[in-house]
Amino acid sequence: MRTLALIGAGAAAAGLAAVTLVIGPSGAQAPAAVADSLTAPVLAAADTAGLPGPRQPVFFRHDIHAGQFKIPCQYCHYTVAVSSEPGIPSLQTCMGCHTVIAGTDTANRAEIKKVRDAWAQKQPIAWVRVHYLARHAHFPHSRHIKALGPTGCQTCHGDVTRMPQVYKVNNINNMGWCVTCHLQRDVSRDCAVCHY
Amino acid sequence: MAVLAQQPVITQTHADVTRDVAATLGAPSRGYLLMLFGAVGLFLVGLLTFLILVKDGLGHAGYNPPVFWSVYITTFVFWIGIGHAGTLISAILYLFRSPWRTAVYRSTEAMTVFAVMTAGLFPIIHIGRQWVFYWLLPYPNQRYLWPNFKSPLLWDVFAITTYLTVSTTFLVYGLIPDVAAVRDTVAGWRQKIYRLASVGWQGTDNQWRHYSRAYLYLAALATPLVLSVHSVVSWDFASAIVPGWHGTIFAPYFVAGAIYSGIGMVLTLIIPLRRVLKLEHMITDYHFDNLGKLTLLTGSILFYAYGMEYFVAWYSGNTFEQTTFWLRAFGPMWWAGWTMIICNAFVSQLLWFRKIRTSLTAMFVISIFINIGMWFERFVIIVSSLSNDFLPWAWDQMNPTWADWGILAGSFGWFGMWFLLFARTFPIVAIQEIKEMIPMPRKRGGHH
Amino acid sequence: MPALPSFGKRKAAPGVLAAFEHIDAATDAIRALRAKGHRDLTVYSSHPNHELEDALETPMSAVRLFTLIGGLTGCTAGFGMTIWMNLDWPVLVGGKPIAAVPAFVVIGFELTVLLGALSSVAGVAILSILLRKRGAAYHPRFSDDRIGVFVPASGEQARSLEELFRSAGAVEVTHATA
Amino acid sequence: MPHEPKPDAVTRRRFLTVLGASGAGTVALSGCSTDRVEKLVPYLVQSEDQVPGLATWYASTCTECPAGCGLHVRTREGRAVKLEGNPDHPINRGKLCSRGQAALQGLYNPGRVKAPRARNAAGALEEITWEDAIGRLAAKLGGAAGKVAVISGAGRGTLSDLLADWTAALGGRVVRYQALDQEPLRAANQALFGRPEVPAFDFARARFILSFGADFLETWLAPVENQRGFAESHGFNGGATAKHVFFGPRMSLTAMNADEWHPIAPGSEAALALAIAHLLVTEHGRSAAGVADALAAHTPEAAEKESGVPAATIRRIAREVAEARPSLAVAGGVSAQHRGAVELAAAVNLLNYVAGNVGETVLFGADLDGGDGAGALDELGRALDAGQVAVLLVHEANPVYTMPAASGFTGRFRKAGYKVSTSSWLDETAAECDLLLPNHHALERWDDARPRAGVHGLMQPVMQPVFTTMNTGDVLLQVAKKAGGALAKFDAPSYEAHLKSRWQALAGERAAAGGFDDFWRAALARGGLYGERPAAPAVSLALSLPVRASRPALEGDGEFSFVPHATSFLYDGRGTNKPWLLENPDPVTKLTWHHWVEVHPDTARRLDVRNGEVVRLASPHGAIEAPVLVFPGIRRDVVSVPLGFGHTAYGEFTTARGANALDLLPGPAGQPFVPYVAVKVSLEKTGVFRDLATTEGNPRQLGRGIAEAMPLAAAVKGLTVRESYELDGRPPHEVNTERELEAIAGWAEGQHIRTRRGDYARENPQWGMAIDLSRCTGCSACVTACYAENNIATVGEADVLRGREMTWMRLERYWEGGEGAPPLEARFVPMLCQHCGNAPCEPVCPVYAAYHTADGLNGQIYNRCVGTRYCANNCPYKVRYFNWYKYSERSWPEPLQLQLNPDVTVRARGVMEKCTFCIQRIRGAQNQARLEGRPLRDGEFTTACAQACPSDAIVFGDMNDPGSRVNQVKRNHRAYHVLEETNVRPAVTYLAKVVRRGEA
Repeated sequence: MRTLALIGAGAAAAGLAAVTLVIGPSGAQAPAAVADSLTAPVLAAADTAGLPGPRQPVFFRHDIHAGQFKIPCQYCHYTVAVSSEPGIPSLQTCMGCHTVIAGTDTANRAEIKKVRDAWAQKQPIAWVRVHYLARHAHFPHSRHIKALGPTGCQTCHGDVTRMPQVYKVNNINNMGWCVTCHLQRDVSRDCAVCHY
Repeated sequence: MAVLAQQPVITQTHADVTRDVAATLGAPSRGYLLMLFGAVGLFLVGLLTFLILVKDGLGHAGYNPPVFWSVYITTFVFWIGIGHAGTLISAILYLFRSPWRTAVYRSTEAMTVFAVMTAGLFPIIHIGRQWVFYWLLPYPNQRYLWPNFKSPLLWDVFAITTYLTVSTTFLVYGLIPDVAAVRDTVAGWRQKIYRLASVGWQGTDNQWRHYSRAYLYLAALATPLVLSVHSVVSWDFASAIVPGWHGTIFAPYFVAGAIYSGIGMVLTLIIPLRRVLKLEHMITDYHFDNLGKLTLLTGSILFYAYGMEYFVAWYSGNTFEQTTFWLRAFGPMWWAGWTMIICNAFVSQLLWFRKIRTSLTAMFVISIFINIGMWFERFVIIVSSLSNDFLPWAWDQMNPTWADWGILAGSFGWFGMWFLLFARTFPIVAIQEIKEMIPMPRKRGGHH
Repeated sequence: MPALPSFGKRKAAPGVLAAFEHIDAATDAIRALRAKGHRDLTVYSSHPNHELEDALETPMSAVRLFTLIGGLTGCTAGFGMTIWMNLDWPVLVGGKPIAAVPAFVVIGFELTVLLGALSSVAGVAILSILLRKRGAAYHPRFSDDRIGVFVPASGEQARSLEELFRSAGAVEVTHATA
Repeated sequence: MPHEPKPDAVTRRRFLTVLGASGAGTVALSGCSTDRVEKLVPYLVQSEDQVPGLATWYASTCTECPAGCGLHVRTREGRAVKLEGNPDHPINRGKLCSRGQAALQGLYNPGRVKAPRARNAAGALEEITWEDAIGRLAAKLGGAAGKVAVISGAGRGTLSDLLADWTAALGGRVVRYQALDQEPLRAANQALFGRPEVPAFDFARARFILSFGADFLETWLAPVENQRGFAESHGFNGGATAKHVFFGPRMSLTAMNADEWHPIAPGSEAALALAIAHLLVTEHGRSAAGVADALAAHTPEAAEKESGVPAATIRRIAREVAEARPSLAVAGGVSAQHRGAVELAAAVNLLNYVAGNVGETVLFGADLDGGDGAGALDELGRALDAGQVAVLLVHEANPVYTMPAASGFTGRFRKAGYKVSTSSWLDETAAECDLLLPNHHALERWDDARPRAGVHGLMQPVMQPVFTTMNTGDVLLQVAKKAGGALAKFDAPSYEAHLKSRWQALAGERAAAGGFDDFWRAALARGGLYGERPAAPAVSLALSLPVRASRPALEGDGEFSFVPHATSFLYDGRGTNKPWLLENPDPVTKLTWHHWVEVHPDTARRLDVRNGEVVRLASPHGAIEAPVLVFPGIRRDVVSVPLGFGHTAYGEFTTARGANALDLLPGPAGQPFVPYVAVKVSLEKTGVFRDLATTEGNPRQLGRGIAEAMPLAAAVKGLTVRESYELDGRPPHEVNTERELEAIAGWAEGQHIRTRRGDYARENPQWGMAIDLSRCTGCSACVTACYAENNIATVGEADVLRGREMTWMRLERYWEGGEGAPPLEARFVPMLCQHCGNAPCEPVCPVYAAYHTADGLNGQIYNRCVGTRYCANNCPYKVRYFNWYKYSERSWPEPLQLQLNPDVTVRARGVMEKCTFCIQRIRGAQNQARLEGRPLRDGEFTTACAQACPSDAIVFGDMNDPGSRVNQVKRNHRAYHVLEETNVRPAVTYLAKVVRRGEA
């Protein structure tokens, strides 16, 4: 049976009120390991041109966050296990750590500053979409995470932990690519599993 | 002429044949050019209509659900039907060694090829997303998807492409020796072209040996093909469950109709052509007499089929069939139903009289009736059956729009354009086969 | 004498080319030549002619083999493709069996005809055009109303052949030289 | 290939970006363009109750009519996308009518007032800021003490109370005006029982239902509640069922669901009611304390003279009423609201009293909501004439449209010094006003409703307002703050706070344990506070009016009595701005998008008018033109026109939609209600034709057994449809012979074995549906639900005329009888994709776009479809619909597209579409079950149509699950398949209707 939400205002906020300011979780929740940030290559925003994948408004380093600091994917992509959508972290989530962490070198300090400014101006960051699944194909992330495990993301998105800037590893719109996987795992390839 | 009417060709020498036929390839007359421009004009109308359909969707055409197929499929079947006379005359009559085919088979074959070419456009025109028509072809793709070979439409795809290829081959193959003959009569750049087209044909004993054999086999293969193609088209309907479509009689019924309509179109074409190209002494009323008989035969088969449809509807006791056929004759579309019966079943019966068969005017008029009647036959079968099928609540009548007429006109333009161009460029009468029928001169005189 | 389109290298062979107006004259000449042991005749005619074939005793064409093989290939391809494609990704439609062979008969038949026809034509192309005798002399009227006979020969032999042709009733005899 | 509606308008873009955050996207078209830069804009702060990609449900209350049904609102990424009934709510119990569901299209309606507006010097309404707007109103009020008036159509609730106090503080008065009010009923009860109230009517308990013109399944009181009850008592459940007899000149939807329809002369209802009461007393020994002599005169013979119903029939009906206890008689509704409406209501309640229904099925003390009636409006009119109104505020009412022009209300309205409207839409009244203060839509605001004693419904904002509107409650408070003075006492910081304070009082009364917060949260979760219906007080008869039964005279010397009717979709005309309600064919006439005038076939023949021929109706008060609909369900001497058309404002969808039937009518003229049946009209041809956009093909079944029915006798015996035919001595319609069936079965089995490959070899559910025609009333709520759930395009009048409507689920209405012997009877059958086991549409598709899924669905893969339309030709049920144009681009003008369901692909031009058994719901439930590692439970989800059906006629489930409800229903003896002889093995089973003709 459906669960009923209580506070209509809440929904309102969810809808468009990207303006209500609430102090997010304290930095304590963030992984503390700030130790050797030298392991990941130091790259300035300017370098991103040379990297594969679209250039993002903020040079967010998956290789540092997910790779070096081993922050689990679901810490930010919080709905991936429960919903068809992975969920893009709210700015609040970023600030959870970055109220405390200001960066270690000029390059990433500059980027983190962008985040803090955005938070100050209550302006969400408009990320450039990397993976765009054609809308006539329905892909419930939750079930795939359930089947492939919490690190199953890599099956489709590639080893993000090594990507300074995320790019498309597989053409997720190649139906054949999906079908191959379904065949290997002997799960249904009925058309109406994805197309409806 | 009546005296000579029993012979295939009026006696003349081989040299005359070459000369006369080559003469048809001379400079075009004004009348010819007018006809050609007319055809191109109509084609452009059709093209424009098609572009509009692609831009906005099929809504412009006169579809009123439950009538999901109407003028386009009608015209498709119409042209496929036209495309049957050619192969019938050139292949089947060849096997029967029927002497009268010789003079006319080249033109009918050409007509076949262009008619099928025209028909081939319609499956693309009529679908909702024309730009993905190729999904009907079994080509390997990244989706691992194949088309559905259980669908009569796939059968169509194969039947029509095969038919188009084979009849084109047949036409071109038959042309080679004649092109060679033309090559040897003309000079300059035209000779260069014909030389290439004649792929080194010399008429040596060895070439003739293989050529004639293969021609026989082609005829043998084309014969079942011509019968199969319209059967397959008829199964588009017969294998559906729509009352008025779902009949075992359909295959023979459609084939007969196809040949009937084909010959109708042959007459419509060669009667003027004969005059324009001055071929009176090769295409004589001996030919028209025989074409007339063939028309009478197929027309009578249709007559029988119409009667049989109604009989079966009544005899089956199937309420759906009965309603459909009752409405076909007395429903909102009675006019179409009766047009088809009069033009096909009744008009064809006039051909019992030799006088009519040998009167060009009469034959021409009748041929026009046949063309109209056969178009309406398909229209009636498709539209009136769909208009009132199983569920009364969903019944509705369709009413055609400019988009329907535009495409119809365009198809005639497209067909005419190709046929006219062909008639000017290639021998419209089979030189070498005519020669075959004229005994060669002998120094000792007499025939052996 | 117009040059014919040449496929590959082509050098004119020396020989005698006779043109006949009368069919019986031509057949007489051919019979006489064959009696004298001439085998590699090239006979031109504007259309196939039984009397010439009789005189030349031409053997049955090998084209039929092409037709047969083409047809069989088409038939197998037709059924093979349809059945395999249906089993490759089974999709249930209308409660029919996945591999519903009766529905595939049409495809099988059409491909039989298609490949059969195409291979026969290919056969003719190979046998009569690509493998044709090279170098025989030709005259445009052969495609019109004359029958031509060409015999490769030279010198004395050529003169005696001319005799033979003239006596048989050739309307014209020419000597082709290399 | 895909047609993304261009994100041009601002609101649209705002939504897209937010949706981007969820990645779900709003409009998912079948297509595969992926090369486009799309932005992902995350939330600044993640809200606690929204999970992108999952629906969030809120409880709320419907405000589309005074019934006050409970709602569950489905929201996705902060947009309301679907309305369903609240199962906890006592009135509608989880069901919802078409009008309620279409409220969404009111919310996203392009015709809404997007911001406050004021009339400028040029006389045009220009947008202003809220601050300015409130300032202006406050200023006006400053000088208008004692000269303020309010017309409010709002149901009772905190707001109406606030409005009353607020106005009182200004020395003004509030007129509570609702168009289709129950004034006559209230007045009659006052006269009969001394209780000026509308009682509750319990259709569920009634064993015999008499309706004297009351369209209780359409607009009368609470249609959804009535329909639930009606299905309970009248739907076949093994034993005896209630019989329903309808008296009225026109066959309304309610009459179509009657076992007997008596086309009586307009106005003669009272005579019949009294005659039956008379017989109950004289022949069936019902006590008649003090009424015997009042009834004495009203013999059946007298009634026959008045109504034309044979006395014998009246006697029979009286006997049947006497045998059935309790019974229920109801009267009223537009088509019976004539000058004698009060007497009629009195007569019928007298009948109820005599039959002993009062306290049984007629329950007083329920205190159903109602307005002050048109009389009060008239009074206000006089004040306006006298120039005693300086500021006139109109709230949730449209009197300029709903009062007959002849009443002269509009003229009086204009006399008000300063006219203010809070309407959310630019309707006729708003267009007359000087200041527009657009209210939030009910789904955007805090509010509550008190439709009847014990029922308190709550409304909460389920999303951000689409436009810059403001809750009228807040407007009142802010104006109070600004104006001060007498209004100073209204000092609540916001209307939300005010509302809470009121509910605190409620909590106090109920001594809610756990404090107010728990009470409040619980109330929000349940959608309100639902107390027990107060025990019906014993009422005693206090006959204070002469029992009259004379037919009221109709003005004018026209040939035809004019009997307008209100349709279940348009109600008083407030539905006319919603494409769903316009394209979803009217349940009775099956017409769409335009109005019509109903003429009996014989009359039409006599006057030589045909369908679509525009005629001119003229009464002493005015004239209108309308196209003729030849309609067998009406008396020969009566013509009928639907209300709700002929708007002069109210948004783009309402323009050019016929004429307003009220233009023919007089004003109340002293009576407390608008007399809808008051004139005779003349009918003359204009020679003009206007095609009727009908969805009806051939309304006769031609013996094809599509909508089957069997007599009660046969049903009680447990006979099958076929046996019942033989019982009737009628031949069964064509079906296969036993041997044929045998052969088919054997062959089919052989085929089936050879289909077990790949996914089809696995264990899968087999989805199926069962529809009980004895419960279906044809109300078409399922159709609207389908439109809402499946993003079905509305194609517009032009394409409906070409038969291109997209109703995945349609209600076919077949006529039975009529000509002579068997009386006219309507049969409804909901027709949707039957998901055949041997589907004819599947094998003909060249690209497998139509195919059979492993779980027994007839799948339609839009993005694979090339549009050959062969499947539609081969579908015997004709339930496949084709996108002839780019409907996806034109049928949701800004901002309607915000309603689209993100779980369902919007179909592109050139593809075929059809019912999918709500596959998105199936997949959703399967995903959830899999995440929770459990099997799917029967009934844990259902299709949109089944969910909406107010009579619970539709059951959906897994046919492979022996315990499933659908399986049980399918085993019913009344079960049959439509077009069974085609052997397509439908997954949809119908249960034959049960009819009670003549004697029962």
